[in-house]
Amino acid sequence: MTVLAAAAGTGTHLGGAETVVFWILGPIALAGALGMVFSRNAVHSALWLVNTMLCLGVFYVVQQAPFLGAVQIIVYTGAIMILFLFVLMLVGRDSSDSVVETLRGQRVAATVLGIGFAGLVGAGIARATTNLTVTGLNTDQLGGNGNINGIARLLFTRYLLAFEVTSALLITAAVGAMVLAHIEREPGSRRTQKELSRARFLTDRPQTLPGPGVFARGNSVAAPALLPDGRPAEDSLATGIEPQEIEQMPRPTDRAQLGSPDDALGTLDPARDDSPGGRTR
Amino acid sequence: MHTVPASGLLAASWLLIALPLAGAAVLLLGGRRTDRWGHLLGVATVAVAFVIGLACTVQLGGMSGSKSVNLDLFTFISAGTLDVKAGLLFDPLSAIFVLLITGVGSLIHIYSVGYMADDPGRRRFFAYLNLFVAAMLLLVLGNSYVALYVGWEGVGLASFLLIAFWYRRPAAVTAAKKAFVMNRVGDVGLALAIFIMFAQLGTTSFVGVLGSTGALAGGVLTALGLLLLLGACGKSGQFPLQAWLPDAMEGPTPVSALIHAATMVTAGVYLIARSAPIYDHAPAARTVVTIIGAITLMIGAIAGCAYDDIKKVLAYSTVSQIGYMFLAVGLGPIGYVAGLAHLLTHGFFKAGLFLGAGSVMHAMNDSVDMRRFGGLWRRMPVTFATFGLGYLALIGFPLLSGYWTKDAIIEAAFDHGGTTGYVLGGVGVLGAGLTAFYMTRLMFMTFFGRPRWDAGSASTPVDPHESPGVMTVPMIVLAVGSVAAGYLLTQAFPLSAWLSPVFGTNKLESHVVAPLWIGVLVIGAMVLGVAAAWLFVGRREVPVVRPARVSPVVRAARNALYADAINESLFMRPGQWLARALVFVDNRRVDGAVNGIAATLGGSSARLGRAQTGFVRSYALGMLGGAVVVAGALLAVTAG
Amino acid sequence: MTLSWYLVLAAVLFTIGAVGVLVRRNAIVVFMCVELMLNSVNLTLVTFARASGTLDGQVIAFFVMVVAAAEVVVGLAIIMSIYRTRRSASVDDANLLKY
Amino acid sequence: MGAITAPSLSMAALAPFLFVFGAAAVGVLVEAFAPRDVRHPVQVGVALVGTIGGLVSTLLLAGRKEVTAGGALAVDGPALFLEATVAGLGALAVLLFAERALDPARSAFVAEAAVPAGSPRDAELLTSTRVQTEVYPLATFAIGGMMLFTAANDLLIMFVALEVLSLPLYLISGLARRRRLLSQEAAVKYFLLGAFASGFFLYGLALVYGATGSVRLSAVRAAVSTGGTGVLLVLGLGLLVVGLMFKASVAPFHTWTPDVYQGAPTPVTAFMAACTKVAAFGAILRLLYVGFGTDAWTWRPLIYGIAIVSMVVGAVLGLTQTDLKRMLAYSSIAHAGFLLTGVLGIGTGASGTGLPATLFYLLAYGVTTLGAFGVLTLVRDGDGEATHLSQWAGLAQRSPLTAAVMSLFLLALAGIPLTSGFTAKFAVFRAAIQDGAWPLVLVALLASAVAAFFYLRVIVLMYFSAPTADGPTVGVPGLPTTLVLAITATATLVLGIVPGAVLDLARSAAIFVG
Repeated sequence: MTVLAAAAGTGTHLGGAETVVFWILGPIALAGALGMVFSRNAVHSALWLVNTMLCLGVFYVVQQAPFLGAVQIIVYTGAIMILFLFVLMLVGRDSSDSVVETLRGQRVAATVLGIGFAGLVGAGIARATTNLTVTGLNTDQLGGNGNINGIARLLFTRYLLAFEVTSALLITAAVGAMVLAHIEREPGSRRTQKELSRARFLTDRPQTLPGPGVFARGNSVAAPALLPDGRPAEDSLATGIEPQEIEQMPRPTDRAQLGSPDDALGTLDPARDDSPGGRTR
Repeated sequence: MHTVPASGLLAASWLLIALPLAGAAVLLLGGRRTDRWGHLLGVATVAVAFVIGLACTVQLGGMSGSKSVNLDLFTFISAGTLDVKAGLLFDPLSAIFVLLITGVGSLIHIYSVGYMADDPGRRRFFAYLNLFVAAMLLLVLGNSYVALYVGWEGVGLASFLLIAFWYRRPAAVTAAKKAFVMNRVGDVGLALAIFIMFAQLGTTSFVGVLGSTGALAGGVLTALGLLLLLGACGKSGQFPLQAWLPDAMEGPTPVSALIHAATMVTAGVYLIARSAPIYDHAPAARTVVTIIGAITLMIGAIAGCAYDDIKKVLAYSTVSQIGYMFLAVGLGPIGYVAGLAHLLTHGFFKAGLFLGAGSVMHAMNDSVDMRRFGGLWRRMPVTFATFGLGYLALIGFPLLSGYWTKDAIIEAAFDHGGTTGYVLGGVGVLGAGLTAFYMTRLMFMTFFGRPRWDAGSASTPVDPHESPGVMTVPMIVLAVGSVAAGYLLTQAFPLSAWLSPVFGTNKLESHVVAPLWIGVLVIGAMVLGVAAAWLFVGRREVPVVRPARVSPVVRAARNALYADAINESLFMRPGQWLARALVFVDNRRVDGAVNGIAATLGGSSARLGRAQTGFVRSYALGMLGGAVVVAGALLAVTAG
Repeated sequence: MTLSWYLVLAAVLFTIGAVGVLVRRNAIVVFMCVELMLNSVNLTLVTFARASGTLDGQVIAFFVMVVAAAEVVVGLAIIMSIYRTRRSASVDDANLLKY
Repeated sequence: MGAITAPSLSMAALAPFLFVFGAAAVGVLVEAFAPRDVRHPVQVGVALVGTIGGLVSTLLLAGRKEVTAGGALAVDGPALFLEATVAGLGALAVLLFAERALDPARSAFVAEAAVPAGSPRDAELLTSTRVQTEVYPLATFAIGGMMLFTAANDLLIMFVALEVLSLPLYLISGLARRRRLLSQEAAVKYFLLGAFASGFFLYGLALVYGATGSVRLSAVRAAVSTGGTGVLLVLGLGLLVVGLMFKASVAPFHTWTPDVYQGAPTPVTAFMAACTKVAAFGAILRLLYVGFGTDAWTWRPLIYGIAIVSMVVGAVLGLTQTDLKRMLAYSSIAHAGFLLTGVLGIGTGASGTGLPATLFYLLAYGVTTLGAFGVLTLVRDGDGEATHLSQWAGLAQRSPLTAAVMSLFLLALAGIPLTSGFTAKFAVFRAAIQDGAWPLVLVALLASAVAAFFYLRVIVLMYFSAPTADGPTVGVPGLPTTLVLAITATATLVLGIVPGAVLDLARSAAIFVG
């Protein structure tokens, strides 16, 4: 830490090393942000955002906030963004936005306002801080024993109340997620393991059910698995979720299809494959 | 202004408001249980209020010293400099209004028992009427502008409810909305005036405001005067906010009589008379009052000539007569008493006229078209007699009420002096002539001539008949009032003496034009008006008997074609054009303005509403736009 | 180079996030754009903490992360619940309430 | 390094929060451990104990002036007044939540939020007696957040409180039992826009921190009074205002309001309309008066402008609404504008009467609007609440009492004398006039004249229209709703006829501690 703290310059101008780091990572962060906005695929967006967040994490470390940098990378990028990805996968990876903007003038207006906002705020901040002197955090402020102790000290003194109240927030989040996701069974409706296996072996299909999305183009829980011949496997559907009509992706037409799974598994194009037995061609 | 605390019966003057209010509450909350006796309760509360008011007035008359009795009820708002005490002020000015409201109110309540006998909503009707009386009493009894405003809004609300009473008629609902909107425009003026008083003086009590008018700058006083005038114009149907009043005749006729003739529309006159000290210091505002009064007077009188709807004619007549009152109170000290006296007598005869009109409508299956009347005097002698007396009083027939009070106003107008005085006086005389014309026309079309009504349908045959006693008795009482009130108020028990504690005594020693001449002038105008009406309306209906000896002029005039040609070219055409133009302006421009505003608001509402697209992204766009504007505005403010 | 470059970068990132909210239709991506806005705020806070030599900015940034985490949980739960009903994560499809 | 010395926490000053947050935490435990059939009554009881305890302890604190919790929490007149208002209104809202007699489905809240709307299981659960009882702890958390929002002496606390009050609201606005699709849509919209707005708030916080090196309002005040408002501070102020105006549903940041008010379960709408408004204005007042009060001329033109926009948008757009909930939402936007006229009456050196007037207005408006939405829950047809205007035609003939109570609330919202609305409007307009803002008051009067029109339209419809044959029924409310309506109607009248005591209270409360 102390090395980093020392590396960060004080005064108006910053050290050369930091300048290099900024001019390398700054554009990358910017590219990540733009990539997030412009990717049609939501998963790509998430990954672009991860990219930006990682850059920001480095910036934190450079700017005398090693703890925050670590939290940014471990918690923000590592945990929160993975949560996003989970949900994206749940919703369906291929739910990409259409390129056509349906609201008239929305993009133009958004761009104009964005430029206006960035112009006003960015220019205002730039003007107000061009001669900003960097005081820098001294060892004492860092708590003597480093950044973490300093933050902890503030957390339990000056920001104690905020810290305590945050607990309400976390409880709310937990309760909220449970309310919206947890289906409570009627008491007594839950069958025992024994009853369940007995019931299963009484059916024609004692083996496990196929998972959703197996061999399918979509991998959402709502997408049924496809049998090798392309029919949806009815018993692969999750309970409690309405089955989703998967929109078939257009068949790839360029060379990427060679050797792609479709060659082995047959086509999904119903025009060419309407007999249940297999390929017509 | 010096007030004394209330004592004796005056300490119970809050009962005046509480009684009708309680009546309204019982009737509204009691529901159908009160259907059988509700109307009687309604009548009783107002009648008792009248008795109390009378007793209070007698006590006030007997008091020596200050005649302004203050009764503090409770502290309405008290927070720092904001101090509003709810209280009543009983002084000679409010006393006469109390008597008018409760007196005429009682009569109209009694009349309504008969008039609304067959209406399933009679209980509701009486509840609203009681509510109105309570609000109106609060308006004239409150001891501060805020209390007045409370009553002001209350009468507006009650009037709205009553105009829309027959809510199944679209016209009634439209009229109610129109009345409400135009009243609100006026109310904005009154509210602003009250806020200015607060900002400048920290109080709105009459004692506080009127006692310290000298401390205010001239500009503020003029602004106050004009804003109060705006409020008064809205409530009293004065130019340019007069258009709602004729439309308000869609309500039941007793409502027209009580609210839109005798009481509520005079609230504007009360407001200006009450604020006399403000206008004393704001001559510009005062001049505007007279101008408004004069303009309205003419508009009302001319438009009154053009309608065939009996209630609309009476409504325009009301507009015109209130124009007289505004003219009078705008003249300053010399006019106050004249204006208020006319207000009182007008309350009598106009209420009587409306009740008479209601009686006619009652007889004619609710028709209001005078072209379908005719010859009714034979069928409805009592109505005819009372209506006739009211008519004579209104046109200023010598020695009847209108004669005394209207003369006084015209006299005061001439006494104003200078060119202005002559112009105002001239307008007054002209108005008197027009009044005589349109009222005579109304009389001829309704009561004389040959019956013109249809047979009606089999189930509801038109069979004009006299109204029941419960309706005719109030009409008779009002007719007596129409005959006698003028003499009593100007000669026997002069109102000027009674009101002198409020307005002081203004005895003019010399007149610009001798009263005698004014009397002659007014009577002359009246006779001309009646004659013209006879010539153009009355004559056609009566069988023309050609006398042996006539002058060439008359002979020419009697030649039907010739006369018609002359009539049309010289009198009727221009008259009709003028009237039509005015009615057009009234209906199109003023209504147009109101409708236009409504349409603009509705249109912009719908258009703006499209921005609420339901798309989150549009909303976010709006927020980002707002943020840019906020940031930009703040930066601009600090930079600039 | 001066410290204001960090701040300008943060402002630009914030704006990109805000514009992203306006142009993207997938509710989850919209929400990610909001996260980008919060991240740029954190960069601003950390930079100001360094400039002023107070640790408060870092503590506040820490709080922002905690709050953002809670918000993410609630937000994703809400988006999921509407997704399960509508089979669509597009914000434009949530368009029954308007005018 | 030395040991940490914990900051002094005045437990007495924190008592209201302990009550409310404690009740919320207990509620979560009840959810985990209590058997299902007793959960509903127990949750209602816990929530009521918490909110009423909060109210009582706030009232007991009256007159206290201090800054505690290391300077993060202000205990002063405005904070206590608004905390008590929020707690009281919150208790009433909890009562509305608890109503089970009206709907044949037994509650306004969904039985199982996790079951997708429209699925067979959902239809099965529609008439179940089960209720997602988590709404009570969630609402209690929101109430705690709102109370904290008004007492935050520190922008960070303000932000955390903002989130504490918002997150539960996002959740519970999506939990309607009927028309779940609309309800969920409302939740998504509210959430996305709310997160967007809190991003702005946070950026503003960062910029203020950058300008002053602290987020304490006292430090901001010191910086503003010594150095004036620099560019960073101005931008920070602007962005903070954006975030707060969003919560207060002031135009142009109002767009979520109609949609969310319409979609959310009506008791929740009542809760949001009443309590969120109070809390948001509490924060606005504190930010502007305490933080930036010494440089009022910076923000006055801005507030002036958005007050006008808000009043006009609310009044004009309300005219063409055909849904009562939406209409009341636009009314809420217009009222936000009226409230801002009161905020403007800061006077020189904060000597104006704007603060007490605004406090009083918030109380009066909260009570009235809560009552109005409460009445909406009574009128129902087969598909839940009948909120379309045409369904209210001739209501007075079906249920005179309901129509009368609704008329009272509408008249109060329109500002007709002898109702609380008149007194409140009077107070704020007067404050603005005294500060020379008479053009604003003129606009406000015109806007209220326009707005009066749409309130009156409902009254006309109720009294002067023939009821439709297949019109809605007016449910007989159970004890909770009856209690709420009785209290709110009485308060609306009392605050209109004898408001003196409460105005005095507001005036004596109207002193901020730095």
